[in-house]
Amino acid sequence: TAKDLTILTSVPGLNFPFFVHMLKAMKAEVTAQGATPLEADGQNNAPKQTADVEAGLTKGVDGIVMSPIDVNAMAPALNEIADAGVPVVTIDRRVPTAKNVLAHVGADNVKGGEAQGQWVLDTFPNGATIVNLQGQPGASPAIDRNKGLHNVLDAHKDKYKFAAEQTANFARDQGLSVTEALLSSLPTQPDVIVSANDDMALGAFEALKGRNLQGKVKVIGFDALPDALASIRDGGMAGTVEQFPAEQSKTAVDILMRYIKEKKKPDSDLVLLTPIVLTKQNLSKAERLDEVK
Amino acid sequence: MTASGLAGDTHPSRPALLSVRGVSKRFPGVQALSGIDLDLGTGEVLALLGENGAGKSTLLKILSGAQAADVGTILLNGVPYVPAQPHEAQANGVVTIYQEFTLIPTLSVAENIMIGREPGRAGFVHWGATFGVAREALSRLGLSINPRRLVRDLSVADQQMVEIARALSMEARLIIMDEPTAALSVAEVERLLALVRILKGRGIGIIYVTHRLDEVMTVCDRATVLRDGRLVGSADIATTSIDHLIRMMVGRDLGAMAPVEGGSARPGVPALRVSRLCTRNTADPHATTVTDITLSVQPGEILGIAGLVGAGRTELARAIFGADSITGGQIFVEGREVAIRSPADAIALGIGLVPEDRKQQALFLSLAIRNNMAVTAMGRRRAPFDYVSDAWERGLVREFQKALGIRMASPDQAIGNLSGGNQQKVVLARWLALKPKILIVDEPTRGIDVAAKAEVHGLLGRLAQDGIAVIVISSELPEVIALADRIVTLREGRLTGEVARRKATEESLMRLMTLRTALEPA
Amino acid sequence: MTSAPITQNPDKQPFDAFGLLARFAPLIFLVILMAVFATLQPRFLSTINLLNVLRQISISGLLAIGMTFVILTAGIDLSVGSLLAFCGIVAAIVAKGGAAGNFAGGGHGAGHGWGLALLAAVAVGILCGLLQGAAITKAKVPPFVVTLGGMSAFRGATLLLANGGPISGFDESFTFWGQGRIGMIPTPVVIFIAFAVLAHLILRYTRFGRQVYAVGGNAEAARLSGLKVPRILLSVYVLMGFFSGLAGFVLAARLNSAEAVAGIGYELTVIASVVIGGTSLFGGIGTIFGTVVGAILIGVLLNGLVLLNVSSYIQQIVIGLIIVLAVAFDTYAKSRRRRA
Amino acid sequence: MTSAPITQNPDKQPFDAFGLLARFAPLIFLVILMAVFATLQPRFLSTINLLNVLRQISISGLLAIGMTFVILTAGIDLSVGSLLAFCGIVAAIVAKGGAAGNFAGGGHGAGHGWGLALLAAVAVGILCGLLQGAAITKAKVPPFVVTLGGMSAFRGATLLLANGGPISGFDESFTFWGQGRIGMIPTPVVIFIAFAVLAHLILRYTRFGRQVYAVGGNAEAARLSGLKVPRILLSVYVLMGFFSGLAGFVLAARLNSAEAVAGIGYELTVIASVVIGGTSLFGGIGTIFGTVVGAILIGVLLNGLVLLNVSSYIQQIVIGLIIVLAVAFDTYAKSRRRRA
Ligand SMILES: Nc1ncnc2c1ncn2[C@@H]1O[C@H](COP(=O)(O)OP(=O)(O)OP(=O)(O)O)[C@@H](O)[C@H]1O
Ligand SMILES: Nc1ncnc2c1ncn2[C@@H]1O[C@H](COP(=O)(O)OP(=O)(O)OP(=O)(O)O)[C@@H](O)[C@H]1O
Ligand SMILES: [Mg+2]
Ligand SMILES: [Mg+2]
Repeated sequence: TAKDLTILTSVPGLNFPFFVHMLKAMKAEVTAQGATPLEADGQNNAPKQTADVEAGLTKGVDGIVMSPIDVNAMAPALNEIADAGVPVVTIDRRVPTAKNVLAHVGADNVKGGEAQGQWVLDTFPNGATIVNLQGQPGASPAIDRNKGLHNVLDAHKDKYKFAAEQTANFARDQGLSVTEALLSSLPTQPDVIVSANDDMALGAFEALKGRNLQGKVKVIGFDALPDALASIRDGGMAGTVEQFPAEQSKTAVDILMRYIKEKKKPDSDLVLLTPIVLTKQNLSKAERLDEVK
Repeated sequence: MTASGLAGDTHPSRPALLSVRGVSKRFPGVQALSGIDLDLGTGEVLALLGENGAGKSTLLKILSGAQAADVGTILLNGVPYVPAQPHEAQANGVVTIYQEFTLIPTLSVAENIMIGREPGRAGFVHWGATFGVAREALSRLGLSINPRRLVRDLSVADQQMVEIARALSMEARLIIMDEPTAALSVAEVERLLALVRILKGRGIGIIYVTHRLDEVMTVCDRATVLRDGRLVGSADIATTSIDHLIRMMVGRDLGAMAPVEGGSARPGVPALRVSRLCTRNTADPHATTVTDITLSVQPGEILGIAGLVGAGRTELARAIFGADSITGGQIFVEGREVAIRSPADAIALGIGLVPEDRKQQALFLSLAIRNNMAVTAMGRRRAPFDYVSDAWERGLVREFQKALGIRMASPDQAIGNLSGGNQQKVVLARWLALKPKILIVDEPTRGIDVAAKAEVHGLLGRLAQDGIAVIVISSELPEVIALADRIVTLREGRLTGEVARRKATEESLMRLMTLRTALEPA
Repeated sequence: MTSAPITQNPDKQPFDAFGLLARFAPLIFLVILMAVFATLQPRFLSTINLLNVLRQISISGLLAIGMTFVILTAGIDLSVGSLLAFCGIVAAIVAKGGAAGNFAGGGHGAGHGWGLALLAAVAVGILCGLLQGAAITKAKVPPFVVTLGGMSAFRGATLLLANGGPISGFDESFTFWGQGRIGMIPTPVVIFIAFAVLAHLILRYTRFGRQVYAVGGNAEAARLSGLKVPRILLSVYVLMGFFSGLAGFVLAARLNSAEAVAGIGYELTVIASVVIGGTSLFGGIGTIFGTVVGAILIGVLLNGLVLLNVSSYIQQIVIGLIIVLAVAFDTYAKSRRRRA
Repeated sequence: MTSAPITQNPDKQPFDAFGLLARFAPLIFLVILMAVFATLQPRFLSTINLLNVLRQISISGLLAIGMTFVILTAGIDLSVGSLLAFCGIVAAIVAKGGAAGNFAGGGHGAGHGWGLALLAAVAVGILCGLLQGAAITKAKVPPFVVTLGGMSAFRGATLLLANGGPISGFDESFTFWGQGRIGMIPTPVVIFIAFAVLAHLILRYTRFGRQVYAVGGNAEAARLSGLKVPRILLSVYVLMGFFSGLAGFVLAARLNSAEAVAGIGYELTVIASVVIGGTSLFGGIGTIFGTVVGAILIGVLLNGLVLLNVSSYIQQIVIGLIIVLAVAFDTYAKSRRRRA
């Protein structure tokens, strides 16, 4: 009777292609398991995502898979879910204080940032000047990815210098314009541009192309979007960070459905996928390679 | 100057209330006032006279705290008086009726009357008392306006009466009235003047600005005349004449409202004919509507429309012009039935309308004089890419500046900086520039000085001689009588009579305007 | 006709169906919308869901009350979202005893009670409102520009203060103001309704309220009528600051967390509530009642479409269309009345 | 005194320093700001950087040109960001021959040239502008509400059309319009300047332009002067749609990618450019020249602060303050002139 089951699938905001992909994967898995997805877009706004959860509970959903906008701000909503006795699995960002979360499936953003930092160490063993394109100020992925990057590179402050750290608000057009401004103002060219998402990285790469610096300045992004994969394949961007969002989604839905149908708790309430840096060499590990034409 | 009193002397029997010394005010390009002295005693009514742009309103605004003088001193009851804002003037008992309305259109009549001093306790308004006091203030003026109505739904005349009611209901020592009667008709003017006499009896000082000199002769004690921002002189009313006042204002003799060498109706098809026209009031279902109006105007004829405030004259004009929709009847232009759905349609048929409410319905306050004047005529101009040049606009302004005596610094000046009368002339020019076949003017000389009024009258006469059909709506009966070849009267939206020019007297018109039974349409 | 014209017969007016329709058009539209949702999804009308909707709108609703005052004066305040975040962070810092004592579950040693936190949030809100009001009335910079600047500046200040991250984990006496209930009614709803009633009374029955309408109806006429226009304008922005502070506090309590990125994009939602409720952006016309209806309408829309499982892309299309439709209905009803 | 009063001496006016200051206040402020940046960071004044600034503002600048027309009529358009994204996606789909032929590097088999893509983008923009204009003029819904609805609805439609993801990888004849140069001037800058000049000529020297001012100055007086107010309003929103379409195309060309999430938040930047340039939100006052200066001011601010490597939190504070300061300077200069 999985037919009658409804699962709330909630993501922080569909204005980021990353979550579009994640939601698609959740819905596909829910449908594949014979249940009905109830999709919700948090529109980057914690009260809105809370409202979505409440609407889902009103509707009487049987389970919830959600990627919380903010781990702290979504705690009360998770408590409401707990009070209603509905099982929930979280993805991507973990809410440590929440009771009754069946499991968390994720690839930590801090870990992803650290992977970027490690890649810089490996690629430039003799040190490098770095431009850091940060995400939207105050947004938790922006904070975490930045933190990861600094965790690694701050240990080698003598060799690795941040020539500039500027936000481009996760947006491609701002990635482009901020990079343009930096390229014309920095006394020396940077060796590498580390970007907190692929959109900004792709924008930065267009700026490099405009000044014939492609290849001379390396660009690494985050999220492994198809556009970025294509760019890497064609010798554009140097790399990106893969967090396996579809894998996360599938696993999360799987855990939830197994619990609902068979009352079987997962072996572990924490499933962590290790984010990896994708480059031209290991591009085949990319989850969304098939979307690249 | 041959003024019968020295400028600035006060009637010996009256204690001094206000004393102005050496007040000057400059605007960019204009010295609006230079070195004005003025005195006013308690219980005195002082007429402040002058042509359009002479500086009357500017002086009054300085007294009311709306604008600051550049130099000069003012004493009120012997104490220096420098109001920085209107509320300070009011706190000193100086109350002003401004030339341009200062009502809040979105609030009720009662709130407008009581604004800032609503009865109540602890900041809470006592609504019952507010409406009561307001109704009382209105009825003292003999008005039956519902105090709950929104001001924006009132006719211009009613709005003016609300302004007056507000001022008269305040605790005042000095009341300043800037053209309070410009939008009123005979009956309201009478009531206002009666009230002025009562206030005077209570020892309140009044400064009274008007272009209607007969009013000056009936209520004022003294007149002070300004010209180009300077004091020309003063005169005791008891010992002066209208002609003398005019001479002081314009510096030459001027025949009082002489009949215009007008119009001779040309035979043949009427330029405009309306048959059984009906309208419904769009803003207020309870207000008068126009019912079953049939009339016609020949080319070259000036048709006057007389009526009391709220008789529906404005409604009729707006309906013909397509500004409001009609609910019945037909309109014929040069014998052809036409469908007029918008002012644009009317203009295309050669009809023009000078509306009565200058500020709301005619002026583009943010734009220059030349833009304001050219707004209709540019529709007729044919040029590649619809090119409109500044030079062409300025030329237009210069053409009418002379013809109408418009006083301004430059055609590029914002129209909001012109004096009220000069604004009205610009609006008139806008329509003259279009050379219409039928021109409807609603209160065409509202706020226009005597000299210019004569010019406007002459102009309308010449238009008629050129074969244009002119419809004149005016609350000043002498004006209608002087201008029109034929006069129709309205009451409560219905035609009540028709008089040929030579037979019309103010009395006969008044009788028709207040007539109870409507005439059957011809 | 020989009867006196109706104008002569003031006060008493006949029953006016179109007048009622015009007056309550937004409410009627809301009822219709709710009926549609209820038909398609019966759970929509459950008490718990309706209370949820009210709780969801209570934060932006508080802002909308303040915004009604602002817009009635023909002003606007784009900074509400940023100011809300700023005040929320301030409340959190006071409650936790410093930004350093960050993140969930931190020790409460140096922290203060919710009372002081609320006070601090509201005080900061009022101060910021005062600043913006002064720029508007003294430097005569248009409200749109001042509050656009404020929107950016307050957000920057918030991020600086919070050092980017959120501050979470308050004690229960604090979170009660966002998560608790009084009787069966959620606390934020109680706060929202109480302030809505109060604001209604102020606007309708006090001299200050009437002056707000007067200034919005025609500022120059109000000045010439002897009103102290700058003081009234200033008060309105101070009031908006107060509501931003209060809303920031309640939001922090509700989420048990104050975030530097809270309230982004709120300005449009809040202004939309006010405008859908029939308040004119050109000032002088509008009511708190309308604003409350407008806020509920937006809340109902968001909630109902999720309940109906409408895809989120289509949701955005539907929301856009219904907002326009609601106001078109209002306009139509009012024009019918004119014509009647 | 027998000398003719000054009023009788029209046209010719003495040299008026305060008049000039008032007229060019935003420009003067811009020059001061640039001088400050140039002192702190000499590279700021390099040709390449200045061209960068111009290129960065060219997209929002195109929107600001259209927005100037809209605001001059006392209207507003909040939907520009969404519409820009919509038109960009449309252009991309046409260029790539279908949304299915998604993503980078795809075969161009079924695609069309940039000409058809541009045509499609502009046509869609005009159509959407027409729709919004019709809702404003026929249904008499206020522009704020209509375009707020449009903002939501067009975004939903864009996401639906693009199915969430971006469409990238155009051929060079397409990207030329965003990335190329004509002489040494980047193509988007050439487009922006060309349309700014054209719009200036239209507003300043054609009947339509003057009618726009008249309608914004006093809509009722305009109607009574025989202007076809609804038609003029409609044209203005159609024009805005045209510019949204054009800007969407140029942005896609510039990024070599059309994204469904492009242009979020643009409405405020664009309106800010117009208002900083001295255009009144109440209509009737403003120029294209002012708008261009306003757009450049914002661009210079963003660029300069990045060059100075100011932390992003402080950047937001500085930007907010400078926007207010710029307009305060303008207001002050104008009031000086009045007093002179
Ligand atoms: N705000 C202003 N800016 C510039 N010039 C002004 C301003 N106000 C008035 N003026 C000018 O000052 C002069 C005097 O104007 P004022 O309004 O006092 O005339 P007035 O005597 O009241 O005329 P009217 O009889 O037409 O009302 C006029 O030339 C007018 O153009
Ligand atoms: N713009 C308007 N909106 C609403 N009601 C109006 C408007 N203009 C006039 N009225 C109402 O319509 C009725 C007819 O007024 P109208 O202005 O036509 O009379 P009138 O004869 O021109 O008198 P006057 O102009 O001197 O007031 C009045 O009761 C008035 O209150
Ligand atoms: Mg005057
Ligand atoms: Mg009239």
